[in-house]
Amino acid sequence: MSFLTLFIIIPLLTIVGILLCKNHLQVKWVAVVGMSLQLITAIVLILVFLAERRAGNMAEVLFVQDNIWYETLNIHFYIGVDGVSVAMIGLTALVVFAGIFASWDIVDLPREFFTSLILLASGVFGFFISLDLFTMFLFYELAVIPMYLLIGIWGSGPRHYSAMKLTLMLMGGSALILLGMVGLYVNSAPGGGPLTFNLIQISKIHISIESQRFLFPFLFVGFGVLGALFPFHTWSPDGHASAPTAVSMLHAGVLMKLGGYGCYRVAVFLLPEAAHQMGWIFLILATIGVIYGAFGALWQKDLKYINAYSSVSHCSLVLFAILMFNQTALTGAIIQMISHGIMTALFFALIGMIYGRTHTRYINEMGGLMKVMPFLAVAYVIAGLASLGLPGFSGFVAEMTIFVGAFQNADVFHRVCTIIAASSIVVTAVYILRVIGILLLGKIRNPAYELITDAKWHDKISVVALIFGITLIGLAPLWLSDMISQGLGPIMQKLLAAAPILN
Amino acid sequence: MIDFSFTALILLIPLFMFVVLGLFGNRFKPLVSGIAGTTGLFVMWVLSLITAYMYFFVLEKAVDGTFQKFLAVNMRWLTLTDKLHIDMGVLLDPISVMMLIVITTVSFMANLYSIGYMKGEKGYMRFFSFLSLFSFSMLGLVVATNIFQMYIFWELVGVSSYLLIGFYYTKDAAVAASKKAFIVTRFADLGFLIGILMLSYLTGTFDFITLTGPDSPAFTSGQGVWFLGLSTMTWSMIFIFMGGAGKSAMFPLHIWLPDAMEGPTPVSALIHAATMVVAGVYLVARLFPIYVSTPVALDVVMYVGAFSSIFAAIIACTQYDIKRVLAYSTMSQIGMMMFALGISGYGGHEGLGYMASMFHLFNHAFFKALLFLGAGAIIHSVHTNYMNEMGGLWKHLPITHITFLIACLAIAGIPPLSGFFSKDEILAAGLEKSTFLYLVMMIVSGLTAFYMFRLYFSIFWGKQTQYEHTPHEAPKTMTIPLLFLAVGALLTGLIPFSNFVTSDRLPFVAHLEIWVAIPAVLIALVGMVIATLFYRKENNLPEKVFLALGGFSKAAYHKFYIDELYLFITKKIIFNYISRPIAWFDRHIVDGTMNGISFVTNEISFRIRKFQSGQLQQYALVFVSGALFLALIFIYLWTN
Amino acid sequence: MLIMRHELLLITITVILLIVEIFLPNTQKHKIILPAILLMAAVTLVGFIPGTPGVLFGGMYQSTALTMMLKNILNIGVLIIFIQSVDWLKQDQNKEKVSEFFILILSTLIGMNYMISSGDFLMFYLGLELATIPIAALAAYERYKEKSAEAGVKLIFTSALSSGILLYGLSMIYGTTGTMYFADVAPLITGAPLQVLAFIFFFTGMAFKISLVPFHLWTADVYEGAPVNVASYLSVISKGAAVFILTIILYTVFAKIVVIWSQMLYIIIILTITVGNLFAMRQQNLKRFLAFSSIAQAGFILLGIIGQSQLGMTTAIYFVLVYIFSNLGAFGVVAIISNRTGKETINDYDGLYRTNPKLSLVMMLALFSLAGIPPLAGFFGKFFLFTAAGKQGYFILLLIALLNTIISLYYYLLVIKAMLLNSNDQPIAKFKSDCYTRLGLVLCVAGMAVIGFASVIYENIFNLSFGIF
Amino acid sequence: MFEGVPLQWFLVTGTIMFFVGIYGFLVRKNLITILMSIELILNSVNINFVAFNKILYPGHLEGMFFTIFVIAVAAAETSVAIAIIINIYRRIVNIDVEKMNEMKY
Repeated sequence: MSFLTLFIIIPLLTIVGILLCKNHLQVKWVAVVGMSLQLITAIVLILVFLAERRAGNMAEVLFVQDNIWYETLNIHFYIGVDGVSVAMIGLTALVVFAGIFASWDIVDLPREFFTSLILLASGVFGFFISLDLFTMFLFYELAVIPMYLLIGIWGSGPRHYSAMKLTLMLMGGSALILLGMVGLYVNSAPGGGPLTFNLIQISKIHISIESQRFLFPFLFVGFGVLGALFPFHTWSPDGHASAPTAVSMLHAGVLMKLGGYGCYRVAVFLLPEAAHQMGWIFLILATIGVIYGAFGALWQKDLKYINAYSSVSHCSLVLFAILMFNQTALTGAIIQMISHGIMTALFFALIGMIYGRTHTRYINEMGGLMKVMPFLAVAYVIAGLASLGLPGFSGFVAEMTIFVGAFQNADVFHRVCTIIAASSIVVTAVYILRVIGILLLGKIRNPAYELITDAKWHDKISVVALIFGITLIGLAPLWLSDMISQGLGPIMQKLLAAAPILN
Repeated sequence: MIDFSFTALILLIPLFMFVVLGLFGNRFKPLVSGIAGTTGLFVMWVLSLITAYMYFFVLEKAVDGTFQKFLAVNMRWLTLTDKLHIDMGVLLDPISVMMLIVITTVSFMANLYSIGYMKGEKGYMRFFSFLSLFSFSMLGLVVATNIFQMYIFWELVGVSSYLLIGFYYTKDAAVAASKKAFIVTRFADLGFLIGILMLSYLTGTFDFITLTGPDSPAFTSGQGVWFLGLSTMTWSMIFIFMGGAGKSAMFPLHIWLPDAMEGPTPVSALIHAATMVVAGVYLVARLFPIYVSTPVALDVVMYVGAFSSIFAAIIACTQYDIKRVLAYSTMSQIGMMMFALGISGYGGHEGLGYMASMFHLFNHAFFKALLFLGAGAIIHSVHTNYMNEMGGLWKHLPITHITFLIACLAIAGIPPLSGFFSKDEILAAGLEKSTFLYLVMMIVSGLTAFYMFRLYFSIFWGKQTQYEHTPHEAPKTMTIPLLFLAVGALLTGLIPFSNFVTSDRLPFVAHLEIWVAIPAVLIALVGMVIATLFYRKENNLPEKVFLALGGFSKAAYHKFYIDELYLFITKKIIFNYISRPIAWFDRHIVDGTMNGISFVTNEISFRIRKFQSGQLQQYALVFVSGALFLALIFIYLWTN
Repeated sequence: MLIMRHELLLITITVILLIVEIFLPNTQKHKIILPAILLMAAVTLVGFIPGTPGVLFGGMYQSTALTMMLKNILNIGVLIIFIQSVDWLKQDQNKEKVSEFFILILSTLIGMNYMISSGDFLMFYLGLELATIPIAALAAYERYKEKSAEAGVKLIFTSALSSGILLYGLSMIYGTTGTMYFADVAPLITGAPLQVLAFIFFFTGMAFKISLVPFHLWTADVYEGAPVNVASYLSVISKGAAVFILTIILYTVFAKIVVIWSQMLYIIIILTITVGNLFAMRQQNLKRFLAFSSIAQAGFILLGIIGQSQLGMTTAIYFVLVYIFSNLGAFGVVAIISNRTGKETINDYDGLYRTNPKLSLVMMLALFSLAGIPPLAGFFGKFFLFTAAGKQGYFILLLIALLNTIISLYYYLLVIKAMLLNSNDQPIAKFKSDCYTRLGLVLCVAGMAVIGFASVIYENIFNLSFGIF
Repeated sequence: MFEGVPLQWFLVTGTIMFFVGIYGFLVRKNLITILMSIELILNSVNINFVAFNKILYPGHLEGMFFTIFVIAVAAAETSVAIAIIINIYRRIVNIDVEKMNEMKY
């Protein structure tokens, strides 16, 4: 019984607790307690993991627990973590923790809200710890579905439309994933013997190139939909714009990472040859996405749209890095996921708080907020600087690792893609500073805003927690990047083994 | 071997000040935070002076008589590949130590000055915490042990400049200027980044000592022709120079510098005159051996430098905002430094240009900071930036007047003030390279003298302006820095610079080139005389000349319309013809496709509803025909 | 005699109910409800006692562990339906024909049981008819409603036609093989054109029961016209039974022409799923809605059958089990609401959550389970079906089916949207449902929640089922 | 008495009856006549069974039995159908099949 199961048990217990609650306040506090426990567990996990590694335990995955579930189908409840998933778990715990505080002001059906929020979180945790494709997929869908209710009930704007669109597109993605997973299962025992969903076992065997070529697009696109792969990203702007604060946070911060993680952990890891052969198609798409998202953000007026498009840009950068197939770039991809996760969560939290005070999200209706809400404004500036990749914040570490890694591919094609992608940092700077300039600086346009109050205590908690995360990674990235790049050992072996087969 | 690890403190003190003032600054009284920041910087200053002393005089030289180049502090920060890793540390060699002195001195002075200058401003402690942040980043930049650490602090410098320019964040002009400064330099930094990527890929290292060492991989690898007939290494060096040009406001990336004057004057003095803007020069100097190995790149540096120098000098003659005049003169002076680097060779007397450039950088820091602080004092007392609204201030502001005059003489290159010596070296080096560029530089120094004294006369003499409340001399905290820097401007020229800072760290004797010096001084004097005629007394000569030059002077007055060009490119092209179409495409094509799919599905489901007509017999018909249809297919399929 | 245990027990309680019915005065008819349910529960329980497999009537009737399990599954479903229909039966207009409901349902159930354990086409045919004709009467149960009568007509006539065609097919099978016993027919199936024709005619008969496209057109109308509980009975029990027997016959009797029927199923699956979904998208009346959704689900079930392997059969049966619980959950909610308020369209459900949170929660779970959303049983069912089909290499088919799941998710979400998202100025008033309904719904939810995680159920089914190879 | 009559004749007759029945089912409007055409279909089936049994497999009587059962079942079916038809006739004094389209789409 590995203590990883806590990551599923704690949320479920929290949900039970919430359902037993009498009034709104209790609900909130139960949620807070549960998620704080979750955060603590995550931190403990990171520390224990690092200790294990330092103690020289170089097993591919640690804290393994393997219970047989469906014997004849050979489906197991098989969980374990490597450096990458540990990092992602840490991210999730942090963002969920902040999200609870950010959604403190929910008045309509708070019980249902927090239940679905934590259900979503448990799905994400389960996804990251599971090493069996079946449970992985189960948790994946479990994480996606509550989105519909969260956006549909507590959202704003054209929330029904956005919720439906988001859910259907993501489910379309998961349909492709399911096809790919069944395909993997069917091909999982070329030498006879029982078929298996076990990710580690499948990674050990060699799947025939033909079936790889058939399955790779399904898996990559399937996860890519959630990873905002151009042109399947179009759910993201509407979804984010309509979602309530905490949901945008979790969604952009954590859920979109499921896509990138899946692309890396399932598509590329299990189908390396196909990845090598077909990677270039998706690399082009990802590169387009990076630039496209940035320019898209440049034109928007609505804060959430701006951030949604910048998320598209950053997440495409993740896919871009994954498709570079070398250790540095992959490490960068994972760091970028974490960094963007925290950063964009911070953004959405702040946007939510600002919206809650000014009741508009159109930047040119606001202005000079620095005067009236210094705390939020400064936090927003920090988030902005982090997002345009300023040293000292996580974004810089991630982007530089990605670019240096990507540049190690000697051929012109990858070089050009890298340079194009790198040029996005300028555009990012432009739109971030544009927003900061219009929104926070200058004079207060609307006299009504003179009376706005600054952040409340719960706002401050969530903001500070996230800023701490950004700066921690930004100032001392070494432990993180080492942890991650250790975790990337196996996939690198497969990719390197795959390369000569093709050349 | 002395342990220099205490140099780390030079970085950590301002960082500490930044954090403390930034987080808890608003708990203190404003004055307290100002004094705290200044004391911090004072300690830092003293430390760097000690460092310089120990480095140049106590530390024994290397076996070949060169100043040692070594890592005082170094620690792993991030591992990228097995070869490439980013370290944080302190690299000590002549130029970094020289820069330490420059930066700490100027920023200490600027801080001291600000205590008086910023009195009563809103966000006093914010200002001081930003100043500390800037000092931290700038120092980190100069002591960088590897090119990536340099890049990191490069960005930090950029952002602290952004924060300080936009200090008056309620002034739209300030906000716009800060944004412009950041974005333009950011664009340049993209070039820097690409250059770093290429360089690091070619050489497999970031480390300066390896890169610039005698057997650097940069000399051998990447020499093959890559693009436009230039080798990869050349291109990477050109890209890196792009970054330097951005920070140092070289043409055509200079447009942010004049606007940056929207910031508080001490900031302009510290960042946009003395320290940050010379980062580009420092970068080229830092990588000088590689530049020497790629002559084309070095020529680019030379021509860009020369052109920017004269370009800025011309504009400076036509501006009325005193800070803008100073800004353009800064640009012009930095152009000279770049030019000096560009013409320089490596080693011994070949490296005269290098030495001259560093020497000029050193001197320039003092007198330009002095000029800006003086201008600050003037603005502080008359509350205007425009020289045509001033005049006859000499009796109101005696100290400012004297120090300002000294600075003007120094920058004009009048012996025995500092500017004379370094400019002389530059011109001497230029003469060895090519006569044409030498002449250009002569014109520049003439123009320099002209516009500086135009400034001087129209501020302190010229017409007798009536001020609503009589201007008064600045407080002590402001005049002391002025005096100190004036002394600096008087004396620094006498330092035998070639004994300390040379391209190969090997001291050599550079003696005054008398045949270069005399014409230089003469042309400077000519410039001064003309300025005197024009502006000593109020008269209409300037207008005459201005009109006589017609279109040219008009263009110069409008800074040759570079800003307008940029505005056109960004606002018109990028926003309207790239960003907007993309946004449209996303909404209507990509999104439209998704909605279209759902629409089509709905439509189909609506069309086929008549199969469910509710007619029993129609159901039966479908039923039977379905059966027969299957029968047909499969019997057919089966039989063949 | 224990071999025929299930049937005999059912017959006994049917007879008991008949006798009791005779002696009950018209005003007292509703007193029969509780005993009927208890008897059914007892039968269901007894059914789980492991019995001895064996054959009767010279092989016309065969009982194996598999058939017993299938019958148990059906029993459970019927029991739940009984419990759910109490609220409806207690209404005035049904007062004096309460017992007919039980008797007719039970007789159809008997028919299905015989059909499942038939070893011979004659027995199969008898079971089929016995399972069909009373339902027509049930569909027309609410005499006072015109729709109900129309439903009865449509059902009885279409079923008559289909059984006629089926019989024609059987006659040709007889003609080509000279016997009606499954065991004897199987080896003699050679795939001669006449046999293919015969098979297709036979298949249409079954397709009618399972309501596969294009033999499905009666479904929606009958479901809409018939009382909700009868509709739910049609949609789960009779469909389930038909699936079971179809699977068995395909795997045993027609194993030799697997090539043909797998190709045929291929076409029919695509048709069924797509058409079912496309029609369901636009439905306003929830009964029609569920009718079309159940058509689509039937298409998914065939994915298991086309798997041809032990896995395939298992997944098909397993999915039917899951489907019974999910669909009954949905129908249960529709039933109670239409009984109490007479409202049956999706728009009426706007804002239901605000007034009746528990009911709409059950509805939501049921729909999610039908849509195959974890952690509900439906997810497992669908996933395994896909695995079975994928194992056989039908990836294109799988892709089409998967894309259809998106459409299905869309229309299930439409209902959920109505209940949870939409606001409504006069929503369905808050009402308190009786304990029977609650029990029924709780059973359904428990089933949906448990079946997925309790892998033992699946393993049992797997051990009992068989494949062609 | 049917000695020498070849099987084909019976089958042809049966087939014709079958399709006549189908045709009737599809085109006649009166529910009763539709019921009659169903009877035609079933009887064609009976003919097939009997003919097969008599000519091809005279050994044992499966076909015969089947026929008997079919007849019986048909009777039951018809009775239920007629009951429903009467029920409808009570309400709308009409048994035209085309009136039965209240529920559609």
